[in-house]
This record gives sequence, structure tokens and C-alpha cells, in this order.
Amino acid sequence: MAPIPGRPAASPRPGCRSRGVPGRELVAPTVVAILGALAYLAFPDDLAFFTRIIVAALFVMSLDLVVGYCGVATLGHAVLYGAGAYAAGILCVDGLTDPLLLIAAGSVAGVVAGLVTALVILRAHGLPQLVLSIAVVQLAYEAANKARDITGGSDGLSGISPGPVFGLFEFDLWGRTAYVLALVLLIATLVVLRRVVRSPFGLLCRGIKQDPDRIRAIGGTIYGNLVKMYALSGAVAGLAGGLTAVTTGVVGLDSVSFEWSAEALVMLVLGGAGTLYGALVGAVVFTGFEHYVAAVDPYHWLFVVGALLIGVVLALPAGLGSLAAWLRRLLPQGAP
Amino acid sequence: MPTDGCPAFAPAAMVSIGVRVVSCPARRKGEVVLMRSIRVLVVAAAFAVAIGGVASAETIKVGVIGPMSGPFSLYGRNFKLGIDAYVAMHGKKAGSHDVEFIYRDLDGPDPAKAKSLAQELIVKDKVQYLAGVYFTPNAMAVAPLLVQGKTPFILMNAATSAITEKSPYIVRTSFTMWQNTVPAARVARQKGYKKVAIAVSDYGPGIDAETAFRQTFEADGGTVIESIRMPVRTTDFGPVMQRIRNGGADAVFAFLPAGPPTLAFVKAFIDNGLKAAGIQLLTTGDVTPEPDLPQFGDDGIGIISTYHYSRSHASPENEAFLAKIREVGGRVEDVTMAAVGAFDGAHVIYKMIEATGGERDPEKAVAAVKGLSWISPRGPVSIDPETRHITQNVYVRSVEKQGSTYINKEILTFANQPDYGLIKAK
Amino acid sequence: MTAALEVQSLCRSFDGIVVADNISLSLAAGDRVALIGPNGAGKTTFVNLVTGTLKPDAGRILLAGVDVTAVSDVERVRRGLVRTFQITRLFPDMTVHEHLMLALLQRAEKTGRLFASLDSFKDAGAEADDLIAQLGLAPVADVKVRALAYGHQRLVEIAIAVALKPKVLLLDEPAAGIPHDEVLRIIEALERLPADLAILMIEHDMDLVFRFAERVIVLAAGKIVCQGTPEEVGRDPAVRAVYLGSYASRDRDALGPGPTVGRGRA
Amino acid sequence: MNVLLSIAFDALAYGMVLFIICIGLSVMMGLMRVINLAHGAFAMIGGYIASYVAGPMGWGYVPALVCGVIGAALIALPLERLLYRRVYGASDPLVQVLMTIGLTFCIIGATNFLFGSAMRAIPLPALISGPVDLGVRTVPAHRLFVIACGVVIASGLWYLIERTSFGIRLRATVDNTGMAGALGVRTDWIYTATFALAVGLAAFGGAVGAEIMPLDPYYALRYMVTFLVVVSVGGAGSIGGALVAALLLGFVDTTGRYLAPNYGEFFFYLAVIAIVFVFPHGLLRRGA
Repeated sequence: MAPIPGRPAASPRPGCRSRGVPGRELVAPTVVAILGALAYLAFPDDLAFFTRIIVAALFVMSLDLVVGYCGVATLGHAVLYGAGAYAAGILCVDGLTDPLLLIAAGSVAGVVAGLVTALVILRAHGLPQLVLSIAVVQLAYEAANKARDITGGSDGLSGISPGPVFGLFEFDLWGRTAYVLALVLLIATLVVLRRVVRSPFGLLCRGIKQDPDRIRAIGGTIYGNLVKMYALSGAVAGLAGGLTAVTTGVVGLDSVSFEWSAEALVMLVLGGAGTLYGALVGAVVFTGFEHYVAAVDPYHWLFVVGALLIGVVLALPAGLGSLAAWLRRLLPQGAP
Repeated sequence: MPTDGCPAFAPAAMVSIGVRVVSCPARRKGEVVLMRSIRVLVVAAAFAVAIGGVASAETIKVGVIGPMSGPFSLYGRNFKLGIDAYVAMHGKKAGSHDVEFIYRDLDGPDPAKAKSLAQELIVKDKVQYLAGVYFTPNAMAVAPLLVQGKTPFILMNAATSAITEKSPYIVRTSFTMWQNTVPAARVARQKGYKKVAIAVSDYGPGIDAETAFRQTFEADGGTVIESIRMPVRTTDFGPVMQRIRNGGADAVFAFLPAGPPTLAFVKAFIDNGLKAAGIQLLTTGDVTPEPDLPQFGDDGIGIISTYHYSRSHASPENEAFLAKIREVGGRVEDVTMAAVGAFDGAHVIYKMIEATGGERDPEKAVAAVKGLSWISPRGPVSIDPETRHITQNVYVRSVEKQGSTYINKEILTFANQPDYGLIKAK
Repeated sequence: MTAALEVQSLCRSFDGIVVADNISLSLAAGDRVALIGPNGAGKTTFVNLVTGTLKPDAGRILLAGVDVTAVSDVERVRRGLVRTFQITRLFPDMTVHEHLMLALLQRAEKTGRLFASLDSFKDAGAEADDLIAQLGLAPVADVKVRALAYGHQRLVEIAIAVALKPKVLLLDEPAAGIPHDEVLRIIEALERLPADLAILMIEHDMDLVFRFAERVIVLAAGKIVCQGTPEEVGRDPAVRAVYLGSYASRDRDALGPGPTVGRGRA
Repeated sequence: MNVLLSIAFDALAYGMVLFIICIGLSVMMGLMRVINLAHGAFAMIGGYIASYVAGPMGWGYVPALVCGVIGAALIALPLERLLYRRVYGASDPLVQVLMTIGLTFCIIGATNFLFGSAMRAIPLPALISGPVDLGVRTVPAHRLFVIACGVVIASGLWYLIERTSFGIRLRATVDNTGMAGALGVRTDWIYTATFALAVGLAAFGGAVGAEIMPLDPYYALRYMVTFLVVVSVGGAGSIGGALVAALLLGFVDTTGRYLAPNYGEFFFYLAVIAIVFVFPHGLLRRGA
């Protein structure tokens, strides 16, 4: 670059800066790995439930990529998830039994579904966009219901029995293999996504969310980049879908439903959109809360969950994740 | 010992029952890591010793999964009512063992959650039997766990024929769509209807009903002039009624899952003048569950339905059953087929426990109830040894007003009906 | 030598109201031109037409001799036509440094990079730090702009534009809304802009116009009513009439070399 | 021809119910800029109160409607003061989504607790129950009543908004709350009144439409999407837009269900996508 005339760049960098600390990216994945391992040891009987939480967390993170980082309004994200689940499930029923290949296939299907969804819903903004996304998910739901021969319709696609992971680890009754597989995928996804949201592309997407016209004024394009983010989001959602197909052995219409999309959005907003951390917290808190409250009072838990949501809005409008951020500020900073 | 399961893990399931006493409390505490490793050792030791499983006069747990909340909570509560009534009638003990029922809520079709709940019940709560389950996909998700978990599964509702084929450990005490629909087609022919229009909800059971009715009715020489699959979420049936009316049918056969759409469907049938035009409405009992009849009011009178249980079934067994329902705090007005499915399901479970002496032996348990027959509140029933599905009477009922209440009055009986769905498949 | 920016007979109307009436102008590299005019004269519309966010009904726009009338706004930016906004348009949840990184990486066409950490772009980081230091923003480099004083935000607007290394820069009221004593910092920043850059500044603050512009163009009702050196324009009776006519008594001394006159703007 | 008339009649009745319920939501979203997913829950409250008054209490149909409307508004007003006020015009609409979904859950839970999970009918008086033969076809008398209600409400609202001082203040507040406030309009009062009006209309629609959209505790979730779609297609805040959208979508839905019942949902949502593509800002607001 040509140096800009004038005074030399003299001003020293302010001391304590968040950027440029090496290894910081690995903190969150490490924490998740440790918590995951502790959960495995401490609650070996709850692994199936934890696996379900991890699937939800992956799905909510995927949603966060488009909602939290790009500002796209969608209540139809389950299309991406369901595509992954059905792709993995159908391939498995047709004889492909390697679980990792199945999950990869789910991820690819998620990308395709993401591209198709993006094509439709990025045509509008705000409320009309929300409505387009609802229309897309309802159409996908109906299509899956109609294609009974392939998807099993409302009876669900059953008979998915994947082989052992790496040919070594069978899916067992305790859900150990499933849990470890899910945890590893979660950590890997977290590492990759932390990278993405801190990349130039991530920065650009945050810009698009805050002011798309301003991005155009610095020469950035909107549509193409949003489509790209959708594809990435589809890869993660499809991964989650594929993972659920492989670990539960059944894919139901609920996986492409509006309800599942809406539930994910609730989890995301609950945890705090715009940070991967918030997505994780939201998924864990909502799923866990639902699980335990429903176990205590299966008849009226919905009321309690509703009250929780209202309470969070009134007390912590930025989501539960902001509570953690607030706590973190109280703690002494580790590295300079 | 089954050979098709995973041999490495199968014994461990029994072991877990054995060591349940050791393991239970202090689960949610923080310092558990050490405890865990100790427990792993204990399990490993017991693993080596207790291959045959441990049998003593301990509590046998049964996990019941059903819609305790949500739009279908009536049926989840019916599971509990039916089971409570059975326990009130026959005591807490099956043989020498106490039986404890553990309930889990699953409010809609969600196979992933179903599997995780079933897994939790087997692994964590150490249940010896699974039961309940309202929706087909949920049952399908549970099925693959049973062999590995050595757990028989008594299906108290989900009505798709194929479910019992998914695992040798499934026994069903409810009904199937085919079972209830074939008599509906027969009775339509007997009553002399030639041209029938079919209207069903567009999902698995609806399509089962459609196929069953069409095949039976056409085989008996009738004509299906029109077959409409209505989206499950539809509640405005005006257009459907108009279409049926324009088609010139003598009768309409309809299936919708119990819930708000059935009310709208019946109203639309009346209000669009189909009843006045002399068209007969013929349904499975799902459209006319007793708790909904007061909402239909006089409009509902004359609807003919075929079903395996009516609350007004006249038999000492049914009277005793309803008396027990009242005794355990239930309202007779809330009783549906799900309560009877659960009542008979509890009977099957008790028989299984008696036969196995409380041991976890699914083969023996299932074998013990194959061919079992008894008098249920719904009438004489038996478990078909081939399909492990319940064989029962299917009644033709007509909605009538009796005093101030509306009932499904039984007017004809098709005795000992099997699951035609599985017979067809074979 | 071809003009850096040439506008030929630009016309545009909304629902029959003419907002750009046959405007032609030309900027050579290094030019410092101010575009002034009363409220509603069509200045911002003109900027929008030139940048491509609005399509003209007639006329042509040439960048370095190439017709870009049919070229998208984004592409014009990539070809060196950059603007700033009258009302600050920044990303409230980004830090100053992030703004500059975004602009620098966009210029280098690296914003498509998914898996590279921002920290790995050392050159861009250093360049951003340089720019920040030059504009005196170093103390607030890692502050989110929503927490910045308005004057600082205006400086960030300018810094972004500079980071994009434009050939033609359209400054839409760079000093709007900031206290008069802070205008000096803006002026300083503007004076340090590369000498070969063609700049068209839309401004109300006559102090700024007189210090900055070599040439002034006056726009009224979508038409160029006069142009020349600041002094010539200041003396032109047509200009006085335009301003007095539309402003009545409010900005009577609008064109005098006195203190701020932009105070009338909401 | 006969078929067409037949469809048109059913479509009109269905569209009118949609309109009555959705118009309140449309005004609320236009004015308060709040995505109120709990709107269906208020319609449901109205329906339940009406069913209770007409059923167990036996007061008759008209008092039931009145009680439903007033009761729902009385329940909603404290909620407006305590909850909605905090999220009007929130910078992040997702916060509104979260809160109103939470509220919907609570209302469903409470309804389930109070009335049980079984569905509820509102007994109709003889005058508007049963079939009526119009010559061309037999129609349910109740639907004629619904259509009449829709016409009355649409014209009443038009009068209220175009011809009364409340309407003038309302429109001013919709256009520019700050300016209206500066001109001496008590905007917070306008908000409260509009909220009550919106809830009242929803409750009326819920009660009157109970034959077409039957009541059960999950009503609030079941129709949430439909209402949102109608408002969005019509353009938030536009009465004419909501009317056109409700009738148009009612027509598409009904036609689809008559001509190709097996693919009913496809028609509806494909139409929604097409309309949003062509009119991204609502049916009656071209371009912009």
C-alpha cells in the first residue's frame, strides 16, 4: 500500500485488546469438550438425552448463522435439518451403512436445501421474509408427507440401522457411541464456526445484518454472500439432521416442521442471537428445562416454559448468553 | 438369549438391574466423578458374575410413554386412568412382585425424543417393560431398542399395522385402522349403499383407512366414487362437503384423528345439507369419541361408526371397569379407547411378570401372552400368536341420545376381528 | 486527459417532480469541488444518481472515461467511486478497527474468505491501525461505534472512504451535525486526503466550503444555477436569489464567508 | 358456474373470519410495530369465554359474543400495560417473538388447566344454525351470519378510521408517533385503545368463527401461522390490504380444497410465495 501522507503512524496500540490473542479461538471448544466429558462420566445414564441436546445445539447454531449473523428472518429452518435427516435416513435404508458417510450425505443435502431456501426467502425482508420461510417449510412438510413411498410419510422413516462407527463402535443401548460421536461433531463444528464468524466473511455478514446498503456502498454484494452463508448453515443443519437420523434410527415429519423451526428460534433468542455461545446456551437451557419440568409436571409444563420466556425478555432482553457475558466481565481477564 | 442383538452389551442390561440397589442416590451431585469410577468397577465385577440376571421379590418398573400434555393429553391421561383402574382392581402385585408405572410425556410425533425417552427409561430407570405410545413414528423409534434392551413393549394405542413387525417384543392391545375399517365397509354394503365417497385425513392412518375401506367395499361389489385426502390441519370442510354432495354418493366414509377437526367435519356435514339430503355418515370410532359427543349435540345423532370399544358397552366387565375409573378419581366422561387399551395392556404386563417370575426374560414374557385370551371391558379378546396383535370384536354403533347424554349405541357385532392389515401383507 | 468523473445531462423525476434537470459536470483527478444548494435542491438525489442507488431517466455517467450508467452501484464502488453518508451510516455493533478491516478487506476482495482468521491479515491490520492513528482515533480503536461521539463517527465515515482507495470521492455533508469546534478535525482529515483524488463535497458549512473547494457548483430545483470559484459564486446575484428565495430570512447570510450556516438543518 | 358460486360462498365466509381476526393484528403490527404471535391466543380467549357463557351459563348467543369481546379485552389490557409496553418498537423484533410466544404458551397452559384439553363448541341459536336452501345450493345459515358480521366490521372500521376523530388520531400516530405526540395526541392512550380494539376484534372473530376454526387450547398455535400470513400478505397496518388478503387467501384455500383436495396446502403456500414475490410490501402497497 502507498503510505498516506502526513504524520507517521505513531500512536501506540492500546494495551489490552481482545483481538490478536493466539489460541483464544480454542477456549470455547475446549470448555465444551471438558463439560461433555464430565457429563459422560457423571451421568452415564442420560446420554441419549444429552445427544438430543447436542443435536439441538448444532441446529440452533446453524440457525444463528443466518438469523444472528446475517439478520435473515426465518421460521423455516427445519427444511435444512429435515433434508439432512431424510437424506441420511433414505440412504441408510437403501444400504449405505457407514454412519460418517451418512452424516456427510446429510450435510450435503442440507447445503442443497439451504440454497433452495435462500433462493426463495432472500427475495424479501422482514415480515414478508418470515412468511416466505413459513411457506417454504410448510411446502416441504407437505411434500415429505406426500412422498410416503420414500419418506414413510407420517409413520416416519424407520429401519435405519447404521453400522459401527469406523467399523468398530456399535451404536449401543446406552447411547455411548452416539453421544461421543455427537460430542466430537459438536466440537469440530464449533471450532470451524468460531473461525468462520471471526473471518473476513463473518465480519462482512455482520455488516450485512446491520446495514446492507452500507455494505453495498463499500463495494460488497449482499445476495451472493447471504446465499453462501445459507449454504454453510445448511451444511451444519444437515449435519445435525443426519446425526439424528443415524443415532435415533427414525426420521419423522417433525424434522421438517414449522414447529421445530419455531422451537429452534425460541432457543436461539432465549440464549441470545448473534453469538455461537448464545446458541449453545439457549439449546441446553431450553431442552434441559423442558425435559426436567416436563418430568416433574407433565400436565402444565408449557405454562412454566412460557413464563420462563417472558421472564427472560423482561430481565435479559439480549438473551441468557448476555448473563454469561456479564458474569465474564466480573472475572479477571486471563491472557493479555 | 437372543442371537440377533449385540452380544457384548446384552448381559450388561441384566447386570444393571442387579446393581440398581447399589447405584441410585447422589446422582446429581458435583463430586460424582469418583463415584462413577467406583461404579464402573462394581458394574464390571457384577458383569462377570451375574450373567443370568437377578430375580428377587423386588419392584418391577414399567415405563409408560404418552401425550401427558398438549393437544392429545386426553389420551395420555387415559393411559394413566386405565392403568390405575387395573391396579385398583388387581392390586399392586403381579405374582410376588410390586409393579411400579413410570410416566413420561411425549406430546406429539417426535421419534428422536421418543427414542431418547425409551432409552432413558431402560438404561436409567431400569424399567423391565415399556408401554403406552400414542403415535406411530414414536413406536417405530422405540422398536429397535427392544431386543438390545431386552424389554417387551406393550403398545396401547399407535394403530399402524406394521409396528408389531418391527420387533418380536411388541404386543399390541389397542386396534389397527384395518381392523376397525374393514367392518365399516362390510356394514356399508350390508346396509345397501352402492356409491360411497371416502374422506380421510392425509396421513398414515388415514391412508390405511382409505385403502382398507376401498379394497373391502369394492371386493364386496360397491363403488367408491370419490376418495378425498384432506390435509391434517384443515378445519374448514365446506368445500369437501360440497364436492361430496355434487358427486352423488349414498354414504360417506370418513376418518379423522380425534380432535377439533372432527367437530368441524360433523358440523360441516350437517350444515351443508348432506344429512338432510339423506347421505349417511359412516366413520371409525375415532371421529365419535364419547368426550366429543356432547359438543356435536343433536347434530351427531345417527352417525354410524365401527370401533372396538364403546363406553356404553353393556357387560359386567365394563361396568366394573368404569366403577374403578371413578374410584381412582377419573371422570367416566373422559374415558376413551386409550383407557381400555391401557387397562388391557396392564393385564398383559401382569401376565408377563407372573410368567417370568420377575426376571428380565423378554422371550418368555412374550411367549406367555401369545394366545392369551380374556374378557376385556370391550368384550372377549385374545392375543394373536402370529401377529402379537389383539383379536377382538368390532362393534357397529350409532350415536344416540340417552337421557341427557349421548352414547355410541352398539347395533351390530363383528366378532373376533383380526388385524386385516397384517393378513393382507402376508 | 479524461475526467475522473463525468456526468452528462443527468435527468430524473419522481411522480412528475423534477429532481435532476439536465445536470452536467466533470471532475478531474485532484479536483476539489463543492456542491451547494438549499434544502430540496436535489443534492442527495444527485449523489444517489451518481453512485447508482438511483437510476437516471436520462443522461450518462462516466468513470475515467468509461460509461458506467448501466453498471451496478457495487461495481462502481469497485471501480473507484466511493461516497460517504450525510447521516452517519456505520455498523453500530462493530469497533472502529473492524470497520476499517472490513473496508480494507473488501477493497482487497478478501471478504469471501471463510476460514481465515481476521488476525491473520497482518497487512490489513497494520494499514487499519495507520489510518486510525492518522485520524486520531487510536484511543477508541476498539470501541463499538454505537458508543462513539458523533464527531468520531464522522471521522470513521471518512476513514472508511479512504480505506477503499477511491479515485473519486463523494462526501455528503461530512461536517453535518457536529459542533463547530470539531469541524476543524474534519478539515484536517480532508486536507490529508491523497492529492490525486477527485472529490465532490456536498456541504452546508460555508467555512468548510471556502477552505476546501477550488470550485463551487450551486444546485437549485435540480438545476445547476451557477458555478465558479467560491468568491465568484458568493458574488453571484442568482445564487443569492436562490438561497434567499427558499430560505426566506433564516439563512440570510448563507453565502457570506461568516461562521456556520448549516444550523437550519434538522 | 354452480361450482364457482359454491366455492365463492365458502371462500367468502372463510375469508371473513380470517379478516375479522386478522384486522386487529394488522393494525397492531402497523401501529405498535410489534409482531404479536399471541393474537390467536386472544381470539381463543374470546371463544372460550363465549362458549362458557353460551354453554354452561346458558345466557344465549349474543350475550356470549359480547362477554367474549369484553372479557378478552379486560384480560388483555393489563398484559398490554405490563408486558407489551416494554417491547413496542423493540430494536430486535426477535425479542417480541420470544415474549409473545411465551405469552401464548402461558395462555394455552392456563386454558388447558381451566377448561381441559377437549374441544369446545359454542351452541348456536336456531336462527343461525342448520342449513339454508338458497336455490343454487344449500348453505349453512351460520356462514351467512359470519359474512354479514365481516361486512359490518369492515364498514364499521372504515368509518371509525376515516370519519371519526379517533381515526384521525390513530392514523396520525401510525404515520409518525413522535409528531402526533407533539401535536397533542395522547399516543399512549391511542396505543391502549387500539390494543383493546384489536383484542376485541380478535375475540369476536374467535367466537363467531368457532364453527370454521374450532376451539381447543392449541387453537392459539394452530392458526398463528395463518394469521401472520394474512397480515403480511395484506401489508401490516392496512385495513383494505387485510380485507383483500383475507378474501384472496380464503379463496385460494377454498378453491384448492374443492378442486384438488389432496393438494390443498400446496396451493395455499404456493400462492403465498407468489403474492409475496409480486407484492413484497403488501397487496395494496405497490412499489416503494
